[in-house]
Amino acid sequence: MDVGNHGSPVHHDRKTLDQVVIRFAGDSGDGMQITGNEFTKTSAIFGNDLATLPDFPAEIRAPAGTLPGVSGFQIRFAAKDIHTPGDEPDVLVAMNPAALKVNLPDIRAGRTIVVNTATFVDKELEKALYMKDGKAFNPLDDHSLDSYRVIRVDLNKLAIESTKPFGLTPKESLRCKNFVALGMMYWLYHRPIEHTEKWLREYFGPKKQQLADANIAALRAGYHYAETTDLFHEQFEIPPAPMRRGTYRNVMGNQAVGLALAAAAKLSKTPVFFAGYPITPASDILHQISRYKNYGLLTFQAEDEIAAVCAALGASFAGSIGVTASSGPGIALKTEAIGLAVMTELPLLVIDVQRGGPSTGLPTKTEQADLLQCVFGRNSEAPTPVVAASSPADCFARTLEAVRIAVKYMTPVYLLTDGYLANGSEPWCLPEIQDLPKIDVHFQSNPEGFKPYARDPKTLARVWAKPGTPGLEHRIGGIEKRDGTGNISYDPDNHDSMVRLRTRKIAGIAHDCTPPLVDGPSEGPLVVLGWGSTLGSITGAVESAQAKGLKVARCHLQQVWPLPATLGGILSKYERILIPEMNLGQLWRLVRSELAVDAYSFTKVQGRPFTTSELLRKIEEVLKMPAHGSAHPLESKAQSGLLQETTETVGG
Amino acid sequence: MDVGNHGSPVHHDRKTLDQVVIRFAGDSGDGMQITGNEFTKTSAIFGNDLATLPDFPAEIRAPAGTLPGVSGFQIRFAAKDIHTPGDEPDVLVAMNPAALKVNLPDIRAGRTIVVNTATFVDKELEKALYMKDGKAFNPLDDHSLDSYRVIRVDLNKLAIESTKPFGLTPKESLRCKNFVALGMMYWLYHRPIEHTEKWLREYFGPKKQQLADANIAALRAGYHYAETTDLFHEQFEIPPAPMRRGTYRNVMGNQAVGLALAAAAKLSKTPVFFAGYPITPASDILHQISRYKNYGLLTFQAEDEIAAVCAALGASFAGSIGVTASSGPGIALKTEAIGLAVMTELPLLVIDVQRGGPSTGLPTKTEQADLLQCVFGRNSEAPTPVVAASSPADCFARTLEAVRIAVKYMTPVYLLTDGYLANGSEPWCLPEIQDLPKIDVHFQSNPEGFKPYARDPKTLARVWAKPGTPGLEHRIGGIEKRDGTGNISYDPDNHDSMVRLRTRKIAGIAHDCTPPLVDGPSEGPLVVLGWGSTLGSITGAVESAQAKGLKVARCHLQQVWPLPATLGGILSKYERILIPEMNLGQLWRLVRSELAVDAYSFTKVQGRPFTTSELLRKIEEVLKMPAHGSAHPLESKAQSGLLQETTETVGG
Amino acid sequence: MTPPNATLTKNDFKTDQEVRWCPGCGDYAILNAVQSVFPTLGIPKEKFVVVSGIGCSSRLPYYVNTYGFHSIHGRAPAFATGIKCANPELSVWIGTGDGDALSIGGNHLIHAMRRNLDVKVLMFNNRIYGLTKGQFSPTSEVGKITKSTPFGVVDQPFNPIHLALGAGATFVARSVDVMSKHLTSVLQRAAAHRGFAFVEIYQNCNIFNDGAFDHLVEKEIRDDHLVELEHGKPLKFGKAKDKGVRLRGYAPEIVDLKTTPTDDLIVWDEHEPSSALAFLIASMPERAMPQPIGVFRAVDKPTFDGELRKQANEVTATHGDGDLKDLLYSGDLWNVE
Amino acid sequence: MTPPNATLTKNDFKTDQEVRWCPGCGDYAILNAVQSVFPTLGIPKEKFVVVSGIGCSSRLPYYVNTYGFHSIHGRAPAFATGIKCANPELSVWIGTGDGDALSIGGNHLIHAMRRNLDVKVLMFNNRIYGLTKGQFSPTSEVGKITKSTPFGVVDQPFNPIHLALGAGATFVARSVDVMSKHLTSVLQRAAAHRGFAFVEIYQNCNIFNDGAFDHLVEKEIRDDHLVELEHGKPLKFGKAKDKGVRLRGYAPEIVDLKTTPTDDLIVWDEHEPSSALAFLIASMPERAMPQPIGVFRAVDKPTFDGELRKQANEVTATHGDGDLKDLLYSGDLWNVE
Ligand SMILES: Cc1ncc(C[n+]2csc(CCOP(=O)(O)OP(=O)(O)O)c2C)c(N)n1
Ligand SMILES: Cc1ncc(C[n+]2csc(CCOP(=O)(O)OP(=O)(O)O)c2C)c(N)n1
Ligand code: SF4
Ligand code: SF4
Ligand SMILES: [Mg+2]
Ligand SMILES: [Mg+2]
Repeated sequence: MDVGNHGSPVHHDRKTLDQVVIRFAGDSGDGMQITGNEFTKTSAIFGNDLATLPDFPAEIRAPAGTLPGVSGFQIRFAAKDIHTPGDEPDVLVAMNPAALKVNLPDIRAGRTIVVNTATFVDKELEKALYMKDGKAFNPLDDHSLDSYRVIRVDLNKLAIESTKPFGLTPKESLRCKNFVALGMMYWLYHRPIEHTEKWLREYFGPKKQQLADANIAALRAGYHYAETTDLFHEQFEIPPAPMRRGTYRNVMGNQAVGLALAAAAKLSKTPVFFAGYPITPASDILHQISRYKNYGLLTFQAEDEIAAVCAALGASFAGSIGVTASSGPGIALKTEAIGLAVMTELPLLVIDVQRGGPSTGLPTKTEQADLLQCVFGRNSEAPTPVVAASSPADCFARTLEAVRIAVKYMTPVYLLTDGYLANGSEPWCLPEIQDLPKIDVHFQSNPEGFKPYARDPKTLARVWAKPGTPGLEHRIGGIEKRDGTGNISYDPDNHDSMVRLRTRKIAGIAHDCTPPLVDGPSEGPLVVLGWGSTLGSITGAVESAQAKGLKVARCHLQQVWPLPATLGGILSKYERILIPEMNLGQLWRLVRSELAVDAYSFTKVQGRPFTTSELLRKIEEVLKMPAHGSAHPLESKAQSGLLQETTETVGG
Repeated sequence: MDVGNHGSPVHHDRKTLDQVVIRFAGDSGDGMQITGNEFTKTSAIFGNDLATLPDFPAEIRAPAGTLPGVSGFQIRFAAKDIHTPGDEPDVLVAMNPAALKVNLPDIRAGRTIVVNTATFVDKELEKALYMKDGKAFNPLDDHSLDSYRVIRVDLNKLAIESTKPFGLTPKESLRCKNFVALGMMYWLYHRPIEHTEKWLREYFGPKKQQLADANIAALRAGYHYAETTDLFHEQFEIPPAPMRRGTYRNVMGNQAVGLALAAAAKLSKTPVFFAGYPITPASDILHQISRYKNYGLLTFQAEDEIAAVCAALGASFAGSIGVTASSGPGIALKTEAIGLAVMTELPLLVIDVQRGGPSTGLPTKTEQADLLQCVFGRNSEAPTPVVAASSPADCFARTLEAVRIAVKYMTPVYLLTDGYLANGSEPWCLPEIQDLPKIDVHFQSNPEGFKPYARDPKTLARVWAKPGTPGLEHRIGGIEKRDGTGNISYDPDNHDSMVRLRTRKIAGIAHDCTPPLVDGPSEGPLVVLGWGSTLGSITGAVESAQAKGLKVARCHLQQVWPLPATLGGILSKYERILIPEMNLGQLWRLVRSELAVDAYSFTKVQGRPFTTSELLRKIEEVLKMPAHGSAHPLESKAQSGLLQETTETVGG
Repeated sequence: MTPPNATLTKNDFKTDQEVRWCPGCGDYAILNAVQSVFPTLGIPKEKFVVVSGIGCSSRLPYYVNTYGFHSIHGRAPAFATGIKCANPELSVWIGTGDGDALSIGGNHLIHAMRRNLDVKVLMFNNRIYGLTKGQFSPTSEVGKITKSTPFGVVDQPFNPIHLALGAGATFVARSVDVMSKHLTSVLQRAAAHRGFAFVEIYQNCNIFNDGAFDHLVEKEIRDDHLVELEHGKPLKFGKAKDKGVRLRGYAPEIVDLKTTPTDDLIVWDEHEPSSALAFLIASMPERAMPQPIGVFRAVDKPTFDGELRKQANEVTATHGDGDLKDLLYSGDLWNVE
Repeated sequence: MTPPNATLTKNDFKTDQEVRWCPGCGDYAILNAVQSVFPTLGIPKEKFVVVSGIGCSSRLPYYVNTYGFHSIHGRAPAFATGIKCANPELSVWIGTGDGDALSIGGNHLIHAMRRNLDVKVLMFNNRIYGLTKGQFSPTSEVGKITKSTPFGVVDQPFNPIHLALGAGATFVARSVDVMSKHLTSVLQRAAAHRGFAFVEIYQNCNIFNDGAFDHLVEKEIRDDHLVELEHGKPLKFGKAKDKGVRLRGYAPEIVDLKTTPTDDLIVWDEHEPSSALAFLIASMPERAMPQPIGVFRAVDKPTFDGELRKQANEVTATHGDGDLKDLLYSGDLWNVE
């Protein structure tokens, strides 16, 4: 892990820090995601705790150099336990003017900005709308950045010169400039570069070795340039974080879901049939698991979302574990079929990787606004449990838990993740295979006295009898059924009793689910209640509050619907409840209606996570509010750059 | 209105009653709906107040004579103001054994049952499962009906004999037997028969005059048979009800919706484009309005529900009022497109004629379980108002109101009705045309300073600019937009502000909507809060309770979402709130979460309305419960024949 | 597969559920054909699955005593895809209507066709929506008065055979509810086909569209209005087989063999790789020319479910049965002691 | 209609929105063709509507300065139906992709085709999902490695021309992004057609499926791999037009006119009522035989929107403009005094 082999002509202090946030930003074509990923992996292997936040441009490919074309990747790495990718970057690497313009509002005075001077030319400045009186101006020249530490480097030149030996075209050479920047950051934070070197060699393979060599040369050039010139004056060290013993890998949320699906097939000894239709940000799950054909996992890219969910449910009928995944608009299309899954009482996993909405909305941004769609968005009384993942690595455990519930209770189950979890990453302490949860699947085989709607008296789950089994021939469908026989029944009393039975079956899961994560004082003036991907921000804010001596607890749901049976009791111990959500108060509504408790809603619908500091401010504010008080979601929102809600009115 | 021309050989007492409930029941092929409708029209014209409840077999045509094939029609007609079709029939007309078996549980001892003896033969008894030890038995012979007044008539014989002169086939003759029964009922309740005679002549037309004549003969035969034989011992009179001055017609809910859509086109001077896909019980709206092609109303039967809603929204974009209608499963399919309507801020009316669910459920039965689907069933934050009709005639006013909101606020609006309203009927005091509400539609025409997302400062509605208008060319779509210009915007703060703006726009309707119907003491120990088709049952029960001296008020929502601004204030005046619903407590959930008030939920999901008496019992019960108390929907349900929820368990 | 169970009979495929179609409905005959054919296929009873959407026709599963899934409107092919892919040993049959298959379900149908999913589709075409009581369907004729078209249908209908050929179906056939021998043999042919089999069945809805096919299938006129496609045989029709169909340029024409004996009648080749000729004879206008029944097309192609499995098997053969630990513990790992 | 505005130019149809396709994408050329054709049609600018679903191709409306609706994935034909029926004076164009039109949107497309709705569909076929970054589409070849098929596609693709013909489209054509003159003329032909016009456009996605059509459309080889359909002309191709296509039995075959001069080449008739021949030449296998471009079919049929209006007008003519009072006050009325 030493980079000493690269010599060290200039002497630098090496300060120890306990955490750093870097944001790489550039054009979509600049390779920022790869750059960020490499820094992440290297820091992970180095032993830091970390969290990342990629930020893609929307689905469409914007023209190079423009503001909508900017792609970003933020990583926070630390010598301590951390929970979010950080509120504000310590270093911004801006590959072009557009990247500078888009990201500057997030950078506090005094922080470091590395700019690629080669791109601060009129043509690029114009595209980034650095324009005054119809003419381009250069923000590097007008003192507007004086409050920052601006490091100017001609990355283009370094890339071209360092890759000369490898016979690349000028375009290919220029493509290496992100590795120059990465090399500089490796030096600045004293990271080993050999992991990235190894990865580059693997990535390009023997056929494109000269590309690997060129990128490696660029990487080293950046490293040495930082070292030999006095670019940064100082060097930093972020020691490994004290982490739980074990073997680690870095994992993104979608990846963890995919791994869990393979695990589910193995653990349940039952094939998994995944049917999906591509949609951002869920598609990567399909991409990944389509490689797992030797894990008892088949994938089917259907003609649309409806076909996908129906095929998955058909597969469940046939004895596989049917799984489908999508994002909001696609989930909306699946709801009729999910109602059929409720009626036929077959297992089905529906993964909703939430994104900004409504409608097409902000497809590449994150949000947690599909909760009520999942809880209530089907015709008639069609109760369905909802499990939610709270961190990229947690997606693994939640997926297994959702499958467990689906097969144990013979029910469709929603798993909620979101764009932030899907593409964000964190170190994952790999579980021992033998410690993974059991997933018991029992197929009926005895024809004697067989009834397709006979139930387990405890779970109320019906039996699972798969086609091909002699003597269990039976017919199911979407019309109301007589309990037991499963025959069609139009009897009013039977209907009433079946509607309630299905509801009680799902309500029962409240007693057989992952309990909320509770942390901090078990009673007191305030508990922050959350669900899903806000866990990191909430934990960060609560810990900061505690560090300030405030008596604040945290309660985080992993099972969102039905609400865990213990939740009412937990909440009753606190004088105030604060519910921060990246929606307009959806959990707030459920908690109010189910538990009849008052709560302060705090909402932010900006397509990006809460910052620790805005949550901390809110915690302090709510502590001063009346006990057992309440704030409606529309009344209370996270502040943003734009304080006023502007409304363009007609005329005038 | 006198039937004296038919002579009156036997003398009968004629008792005056203030109300009667008759149920006609027979096989689907027996014409029970026609029979009921004729009795209804005649009673309406006679001046009674009335309410009807048809009860069809499920969509599939069951074999003749079987229990699932039974079709029923209940009518309650009265000399006073009534609200429901009645809890228990005074007279059951059972055309065959199956009809007797299915309906007997609803008939109280001492009531009258008219049976068609010709059908109580082994073959028919078997089909009705009147079987003991593998052999058919006749319930007319075993004293099991001793507690009822059973009137035995060979309707077949009367039909055949009376129609002899007209040269019908035996099958055709037999088809007239329902009119024999109708004639008997006309005599019994002293109704004029000439309306039905007139209708028969119109219905069959000059080409089939002999069929008209035959049916008229059968009708008269029934009338005279009742009069000359001493079948009923007595005759009854139900005087006209004191009703509001005006011109009346009888109207079914679906019909009223259809009429309102034609009215909407006229009142708004804007074409209505209706796109639908057939589904029970919504199809009749399409059937009816497809005749209104000369009212500025076009109809399009699309290839599916998604195409229907998209075509309707396309038409709205093009400057028509887009309307679509369906029932639960079809509405589920439309939700993605409704989200687009929210984002593009175009008017759209979505009519949901609710039916029993989940999934295909009980397609011909009623339920009010789509409320939460309408309020929350879309991806992300996609606020949409919900208007609900409370009686068949009210469907007219509610439809107009929903259109008014849609065009005023440039938003999709749900109109909720249900199977009970759709097919049930009541007398409708026709409005004067000049008293109908104004529906103001304003199309932008001035290109100067035109911005597609400029807003009315009060309603927050955006402008409506239709294709074809020079100078207003613009592009809209489902991606988040910058307010004002409507251009695509990925700006986080703009997104937050637009999400809230759309929500505030809809929230504003709380101040500009039909207020709840409030009735009874304006404060006190109990208010019964309802919405939709439960109005009749609730009114009946509340009036009975008041008659018993109980201090009970009634509050009924016509605008369900957003909750009317005044609701919180109204409810706060009562010590207890009781919310009866034909679902598992959906309004209860909304009221709890929005207003943070406690309420007793009372639920019945049997595919049929509450009876007045079960509601009255509940009112009495709740009055004894703690003030400001609460009961969860799963804890409190309407009682039914089947008191226990049975669960078939595995094995054993 | 389990060895064929020689003792199966028609009765084995009857359920205890009362059949709930209108008396006189053509669906009874189709059910009868299905129950007659299933026991002859050498497939054990428990290996059948009958899938359907919603409609009168879609009640089929309830009446066939094997596994059945009465799903939601239009989606049967999607459910069948999941079922067949999850367990390729099953013999999967779809019962559907002209509305279920071609209106709301059109997309799933054409995609299952192009993929060549190995399922058999029986489309009961009564040119009406029966279950919802009489609206026009995508096969209803222009001008037809129905519940939803009091002034007549303005939509041009689909030609279901054209649509199937256009979507690439590998087996395309047509039969008639009342021609039970023909129907039975077509179902047998469909069963024997490895791949997607589409069978359009003219079916009379005697309640909402009574006699829709009388002009073609009434006993007395049938021979003149239907022409049977038989592999390797010339296209002849008429009671005395005295009329034939040949090509004039690119258009089919009828020849009266009594007056114009000819040897250039179209000789039917259901294995013809191109569907063009099948397409052509399926365009012969109703009433003016005889309507073909029988097998329009039967060609061999890899099946979707087969290829999906094959790929999975190949991957497993190459990479070995996946090991969970290897999978989880992959990528860049590091240890914390 | 407003009188044609003679002064419209290409620039009038450019919007102020930055075009956000990848540099080098074939979509630019198509946009260019659209912007060139629109001003020549004699239609005022405000009477155009461009509708789309979701996909790279579906960004089209944002770049054409007229009315535009960027709707939801696959549903453009349904929106277009509402728009065109609500206002038949509008010239309605759909921009869509192979995924948007044929995968999720297949059903709406074939129904709009069968109804003969008067709209023009430009289907950008790049044989890939571009916007979602590279999954296979229903036109991708078997075996193709994509994001979602690391071991190769197992689905058989659609032949879009076959599907359109099978669904009864009245105008079916094909062109190529890089052949701007041809493309422009095909768009002009589509615009002139009264009824549904389907234009498949081979489009290069240089990011996720670069060169998908190179084997057909590269400048040097184009003449040998494409055959242009021209009404009334024999099917000839090759740089020197020295190769032709004729029928051998029911199968098309290539003749080398240098060695085998012949006068029995297929002479193209786009008005042929049956689509069978169009179907046949659309089946010519890629690489082995030339791919037809140009107009496969252009036949006259009543349009859906036209018939819908006509019916409404007839009803109004017969029954008079509806009076609201008459309508409400109909049926059995009674008075309460
Ligand atoms: C989502 C949905 N939309 C609509 C319906 C109502 N529906 C049931 S069957 C049917 C059409 C049936 O027609 P077809 O498939 O031809 O069957 P048939 O009854 O004629 O055999 C319709 C519209 C439904 N059940 N679900
Ligand atoms: C309901 C829904 N499902 C899925 C998506 C994701 N999606 C957007 S475009 C697209 C496919 C685009 O392919 P194509 O139509 O060929 O367009 P191209 O980008 O290739 O031009 C998909 C799957 C979506 N936006 N909405
Ligand atoms: S409605 Fe028609 S198709 Fe349906 S069961 Fe009756 S006759 Fe058959
Ligand atoms: S991804 Fe492909 S189709 Fe989409 S803009 Fe880029 S090159 Fe064009
Ligand atoms: Mg049908
Ligand atoms: Mg594409």
